[in-house]
Order: sequence, then C-alpha cells, then structure tokens
Amino acid sequence: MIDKTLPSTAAAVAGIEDGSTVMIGGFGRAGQPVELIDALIEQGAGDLTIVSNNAGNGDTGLAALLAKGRVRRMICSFPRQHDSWVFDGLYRAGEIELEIVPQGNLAERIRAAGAGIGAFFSPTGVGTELAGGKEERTIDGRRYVLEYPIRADIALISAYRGDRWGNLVYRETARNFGPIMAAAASTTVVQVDEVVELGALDPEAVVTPGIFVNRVVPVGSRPWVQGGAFVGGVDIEGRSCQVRS
Amino acid sequence: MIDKTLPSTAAAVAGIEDGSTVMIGGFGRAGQPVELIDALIEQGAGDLTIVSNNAGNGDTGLAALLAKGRVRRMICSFPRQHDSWVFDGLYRAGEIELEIVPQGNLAERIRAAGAGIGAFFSPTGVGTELAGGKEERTIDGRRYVLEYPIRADIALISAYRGDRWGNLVYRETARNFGPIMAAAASTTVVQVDEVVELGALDPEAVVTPGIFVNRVVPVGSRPWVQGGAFVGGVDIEGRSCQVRS
Amino acid sequence: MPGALVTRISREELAARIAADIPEGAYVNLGIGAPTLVANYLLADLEIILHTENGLLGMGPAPDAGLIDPDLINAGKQPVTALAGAAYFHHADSFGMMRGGHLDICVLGAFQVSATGDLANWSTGAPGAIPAVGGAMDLAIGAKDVFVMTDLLTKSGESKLVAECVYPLTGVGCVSRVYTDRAVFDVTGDGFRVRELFGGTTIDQLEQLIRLDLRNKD
Amino acid sequence: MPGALVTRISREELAARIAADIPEGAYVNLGIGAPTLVANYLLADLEIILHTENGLLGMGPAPDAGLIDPDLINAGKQPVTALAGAAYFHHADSFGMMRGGHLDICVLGAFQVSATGDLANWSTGAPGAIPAVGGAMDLAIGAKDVFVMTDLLTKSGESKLVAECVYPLTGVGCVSRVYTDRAVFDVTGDGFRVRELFGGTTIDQLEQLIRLDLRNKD
Repeated sequence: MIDKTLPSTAAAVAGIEDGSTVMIGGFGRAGQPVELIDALIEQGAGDLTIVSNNAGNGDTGLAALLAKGRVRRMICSFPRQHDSWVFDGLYRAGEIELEIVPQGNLAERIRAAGAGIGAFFSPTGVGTELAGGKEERTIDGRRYVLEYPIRADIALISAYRGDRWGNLVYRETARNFGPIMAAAASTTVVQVDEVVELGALDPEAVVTPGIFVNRVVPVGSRPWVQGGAFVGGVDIEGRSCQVRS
Repeated sequence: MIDKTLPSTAAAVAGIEDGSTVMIGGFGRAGQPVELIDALIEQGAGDLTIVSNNAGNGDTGLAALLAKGRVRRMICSFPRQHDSWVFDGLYRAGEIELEIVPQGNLAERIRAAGAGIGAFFSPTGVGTELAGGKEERTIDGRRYVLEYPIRADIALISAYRGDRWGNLVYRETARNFGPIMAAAASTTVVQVDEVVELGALDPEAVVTPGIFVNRVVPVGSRPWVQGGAFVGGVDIEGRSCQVRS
Repeated sequence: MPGALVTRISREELAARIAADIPEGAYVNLGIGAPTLVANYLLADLEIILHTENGLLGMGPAPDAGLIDPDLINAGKQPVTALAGAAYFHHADSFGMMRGGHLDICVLGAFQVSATGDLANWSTGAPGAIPAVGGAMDLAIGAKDVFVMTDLLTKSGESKLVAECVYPLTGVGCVSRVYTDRAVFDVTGDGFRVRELFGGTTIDQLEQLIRLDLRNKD
Repeated sequence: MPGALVTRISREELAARIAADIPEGAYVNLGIGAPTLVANYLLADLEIILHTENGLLGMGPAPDAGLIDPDLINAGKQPVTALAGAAYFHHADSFGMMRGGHLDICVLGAFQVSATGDLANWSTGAPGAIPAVGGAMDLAIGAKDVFVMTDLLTKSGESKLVAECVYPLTGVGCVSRVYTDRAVFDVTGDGFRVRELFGGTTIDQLEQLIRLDLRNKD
C-alpha cells in the first residue's frame, strides 16, 4: 500500500540538508505552509536558498526562518511588504542575497522545471534592468528574453485536502504556487488541513496529482476553515471575524 | 449580461473563413467535437489547416471534413489509426500536406501559444528526423530543440458542461487537448452536453475559465452520458453497451 | 507653477472616468493602489470580469467587515470575494493568461510614461531601496490595452509624461492610454495625443506642463 | 539460424518478468502494443500507479464487456477504468509529467535498440508509409527508466540489438534496459550487458545472435 502520509511535521521535514534550495508556497499569508516552516526551523537546516513569492510577513512562518539566519539567498518577486521587517533588516544589513524575478517569470520558470523545459523565451521584463545580461531574441516581431527553469531540492507547500497517494486540492487563492512548486522539487512535502480516504477526492477536480508529492502531513483545520466550511477569518491586522451566514 | 451561449452549432461556427487554421480537440473519438465539425462542413469553409492529435476516425467528424476536401494541411502527432482510411487515402494521393509533431511537443506548442511563450527548448525529438533543421542547444548537459508556438484562428472543442461566461468542465480523458486549445485560438467555440446556471460549476473545479472561450453551444447529452450519469457506452466497433450498475 | 491654475478632477472622479471606458464582458486586471478604486465605479448592471493575478477570475468586492476569508485575497493581499461564475487557478496559469494576451485591459499606476509608451512604475532606482517587482512587468506586457492611472504631475510639479523614462522601466512600448487628473492621453505612433480634457484645461496648458508636443506637426 | 536452438520465453512470460521488476509505488506508463500486457501481471496486492498520456493517472483495467465508457480510454484508444485515487489532467500537463522526469518507468516496444541506448520504434522509414509518432518520442526521453520489451530477433532472424540503429530514431541514449524473449540486457556506458538469461541461453549464444560484445574487455 502506498502511504505518503506522515504523523508529524517533524517527520515531514526530516533530512533537509544545509545548503538546500527550498521552495515555499504561498502568496503573502495565503497558502504559506507555516507549520512546515516551523518544523524546518526546529529541524535546523541552514545556508538555504529560498524560492518564494514574498519574503515573509510579521514574525512568523518564513519571516521566522529568516530571523534565525538560516537563509543565505532569496529568489522572489516581491520581498517588500508592509510587514516584511525581518527581511528588510537582513537585506539592509547585507546579510541576505536577493534575486528579484518578475512574478510571472518566477511562476513560469518553476513550471518549466516541473515540465522538463530547458529554457523559454518570455516577453516579460524585456528592455528592463531585470533582463540585464539575458539572451534576447525577436520572434515574429516581438521581443523576448530567455529564462531558465528554477528547480528545488525541497518544496514545502500547503493544501486543503490530500489523500495517501498525495493527490491534493487547494482552497481559493491559497492555491497560488502550490501546484507548480510540487512539480519542480525533488522532494515535495505538503501540509494539509485534512487527509481524506483514497477516492474521496473527485478525480476531475484533483489539482495536484500524487505523482508530484512525496510526503503529506495533516496539520488540522485552520481557524477559519473547519470541516470544509468557512467559519470566520482574521483580517490583515489579525482581528478575528464572524462566520458568514 | 455576458452570454456566450448560442442556440445552434451553425451559429457557433459562423464566420470561419477559407484558409483558417482550426484546432480540433479530441484524442481519437474522446472529446472530438463531432457536432461542431458537422456544422463546419455545412458552413463550407475550405483550404483549412487543421491542428488535431489524430486525423479522423471512420467516416464521421474530422474524417468527414477531410473527405469533403476542405483541408489543405494537417498538423498532428498520429494520423495513422486502424480506422483512418479517409486521411490515408488523401495522403497517398498527395492531396493533403502533413506535419508530424511528437504528441508532447504538439501539446506544449499549443500551450505556449496560449501562455504567450515565444519559443521553448524541448528535450523531445532531439537527434531524430522530426528535429531536422531545428535549432539545438545543450543546457545543463541535456540536449534540447527549439520549438515554436502553434496558434489558431479557431478552436473547436468539446466539453461536458459550461456556463454563460464560458467556464468549462470536461469528463474523464475527453479533457485531453480542450483546455490548451481553448487558450491558443483567437476564437474558441465549444460544444457542451449541457449549459448550466452561472455559479453551478464549482470554482475550484473549473478547468477552462471563460476568459478562453468565445462561444458555447449545447448539443445535448451523448448517448453514454445523460444528466451527468454514465448510462452505458459503445465499444470501438460501435456496439451499444449496458449501464454500469 | 502653471499647473496650479488648471482644473483637475479628483482621484475618485478619475476612477469613475476609467470605469466608464470599460465595456461589458471585458476581462480586467486592476493594479495595486489607486487602480483598485476603479472597481468601485464599474456599473453594477454590467458584467465585467476582474482578474487577480494570484489566481482568480470573477473577483468580487471586499467582504463585509468581520467576514474575511484569509484564503481569498487579491494581489494587494486584501480580502476579497468571488462571484458566481468565478474560477481559481495556479500562478503559472494565471500569468499565462496575462502573457498570452487574454486580458482586455489592465489599469496600472506610474512614476513615468514615455511618449513611446514605455512605463516606469516599479522602482525609483533610489539607492538602498529594496527592489520589489511583483506582477508589474507581466501586467505591463500582458493586457491588450494597458491604461495608466496617475496624476499628471508629481508632487513637486514634474510631468509624469516624459520624452523618455528616467526611472527603471517596467515595460517597453506597452502603454496604450494615460488617464490623468487633467486629461486623458492616447499613446500613438507619434507620441501622446489628447483624447479628453478635464474642466477648463487646454492643450496649450498641457503642453506647457509636460513640455511635449501634443499636436501633429503638419 | 543459430537462434532457433535457444530457449525462449513467451510474450506473456516476458510481460510477467517485467512486471516483477516494477516496485510498489512506481508511476508507470505502458506503451501501446505488447507493453500493455505487463498490466495483467502486476501483483494485485501492490499499488502501482499507471499513467496514460491522454490524461489519467491511476488507470485501472479494461471494463467488463458491455460497460464501456467512450470518454475513458487509454493511449491505444481502448476502453479502460479509473481507480480510486485517480486524477485527470490535460495533455500539456500529462506530457509535462513525462518530460519533467516524474514517471519512474515506461515500457516500450522497439524495432531496434543501439548499444548506446538509442531507440527506434516509431517508423521503419519505409517509402510510402504514413508517418505517425504519437507520444513515443516523449515517452522515450521522459521516464527515469525506459524499459524496452521486444523479441530479441526480428521474424527474419536479425538482431534488434544493434551497434547503431538503422531505422529512424525515437530517442537518443534513452533506453536503460531491454527485456527480450531470450535475456534481459542493461544498457551501460560500455554497451549491452546481460542481466539475466532465460532457459538454456548462454552469453556465447547471445553474442552469436546479436554480433555484439556482451562482456567487459579487461
């Protein structure tokens, strides 16, 4: 029997080595695998290259990993947010390297890694300083720059439900980078709200087939989602909110 | 109010011009938009370039279009099937041009057109005669050939259910080329078993968002699917089969 | 400062003016910041489908206070809702939608727009600033029409419409129209042309403000 | 014809032999034709996940007679079923799965395999034949291990294992192992090496049949 589920986040992140490239899903806080990041902090790997759209919020999750000094290099599209003080401090102190990638090129480069594409010509960024030094070509009258895949040793992502084969579904805009990062890493580790029986996920609606997933760990419902129903959330200042009737 | 639905297949294929490039979904008979092809035959456009994985089966659908002499050129991966006598005859008589593309390159080239990629390096076909004359490059020790997007004026595809915004879901392996062709054509025409109310399709499970779809026409249930339930099919010789209990 | 005498419209009026140019059925991405205001002025009886690049078509308005779903946010990471007819997708599909030319319109802010339609809106190039581009470059080259929403002048009175951008570029030759507090400009093969004047503004005044020709030379 | 004296195993035995080398949890694509037989010999108590490139992971066996669903077919366009835990996807995602190296094993037929692992299985290059490649080239370069399932000799007694392929190539250096009716061969950096002999076959006999060195020269 195939069973990719693990009993703890500690088991899920076991074996991550110093110097690894780690993709971390999420767009802001939505889809950020906070419990896995906490486990990674506990696990202790350092000298990491992190690929993630943002560079952490507040003092938790990715920001906490940064604060521990475990990250040598960030590859992201938008590190500067209203609550990215941890990254900001490290960057200004020269304690972290940064590669800025336009968001769509970031997504497509990750997708290319998973899909076995050697490189691709993208129209995004042409003529800007972020295309500096890159090969440029005009095809059918339009200018493109050549972009290369971004691969990772590990992907840490958050999904809504998964089964023991690793099939995943997501929830709303928390889907974001999860499906493409799952395919781009040698080892993909997923935290889910809930592990469901094999066959419980509609095969027409599976977003990430289990072939891309190595480890699945249930972390329980988020405060705003219980048993599949929205039961009230928190706003960006963290105040708790009512259930929608 | 946005309403992309049309009352007839004739209205759905109106305006297709001689000399157009037309993508036709389907893998064998699964997902082949037979009713739209019939309407295209009736509509009369000729001198067409057809992009489709196969080159027609039996005497219906794409094979019937070919038999009418409306197709100048086929771009496909696998024209030769046990029941592709119409294409075979035209090809041997020198009455049709053929571009053979490995199936994954066909899919990725169609996907590239929809996703705004100018060209991409693919490992498929390297060192074979189907890569003849194509630019080759070694990246990270692996050989790739440069492949270009395939665009179309029109895509004719078949989906299972759609709404008036053009959101689509498919059924089983009949999904095949539908989602990528929908994004690669200037005008995408879809036949569906059933048009459902806006909001009836689960937004987590929509496969083709309406942004890729211009026209939707309901053609009624297929004989083997009624009201969403499998009610028995036909085997490859066309014999009717029982409902699964 | 000659501009001080010229009639201007408010940011809200400008948002309404842009909204009036968005037809029913359009697929539209409203950038972070002021362009987000445009959503408030789309006519309620028109169906206009909003795209947010973090993975949603059919984005609805902000939820009522106290009904926030942290999994459902826009590109500015603000809570939103999803309309009936919405669809979710991942980032590669979402940016493919943009890059592939499927969006009809996007509305973006700007530091500068050049007479050839170059856009600078992601970085002032100030030393020490932390660079952050997000989806700006993808949006700039992606939509069929890129509308810029901006004040005509900076706070210090310099024109944001320029012969050539000084700030780092977001995209080359990508802007089709510029909506400002004093006038609407089309970007043509021959530079900026005035499409509409607000209040008592004249073309002569605009030319003085931005120091660019706005009329054909023949 | 020296090969006539050598013990061979049947196609069904060969399919069972290949099936025995596929571990639980493997993601496997079985090519059209003889490789499809391998599915019949996978151990029922092992979970092995079959991929069909027309858009399904978790493919199950053929349906009972009379229960055919024409929307649910394999790459050979034969009716199949889907197991609990299956997932459907479109062709670009399906071939990305292959090209991206996510499949563990694919099993393909062959006209010829070269000592450097080149595969020829899509075209005999015969004049007048209608070319048709399908997913063969994608499968050849896609899986982590490409197993070839074939008779060692053609009907006219020529070896399918060759120094260099004469037929048009499907993929370069892509085959890892060749399962034949007389022996199993690994493709190594130094040519074919015998992994297993069937019946009374000897390496000397094989070398006579295929006219290639099968032993290290040192």
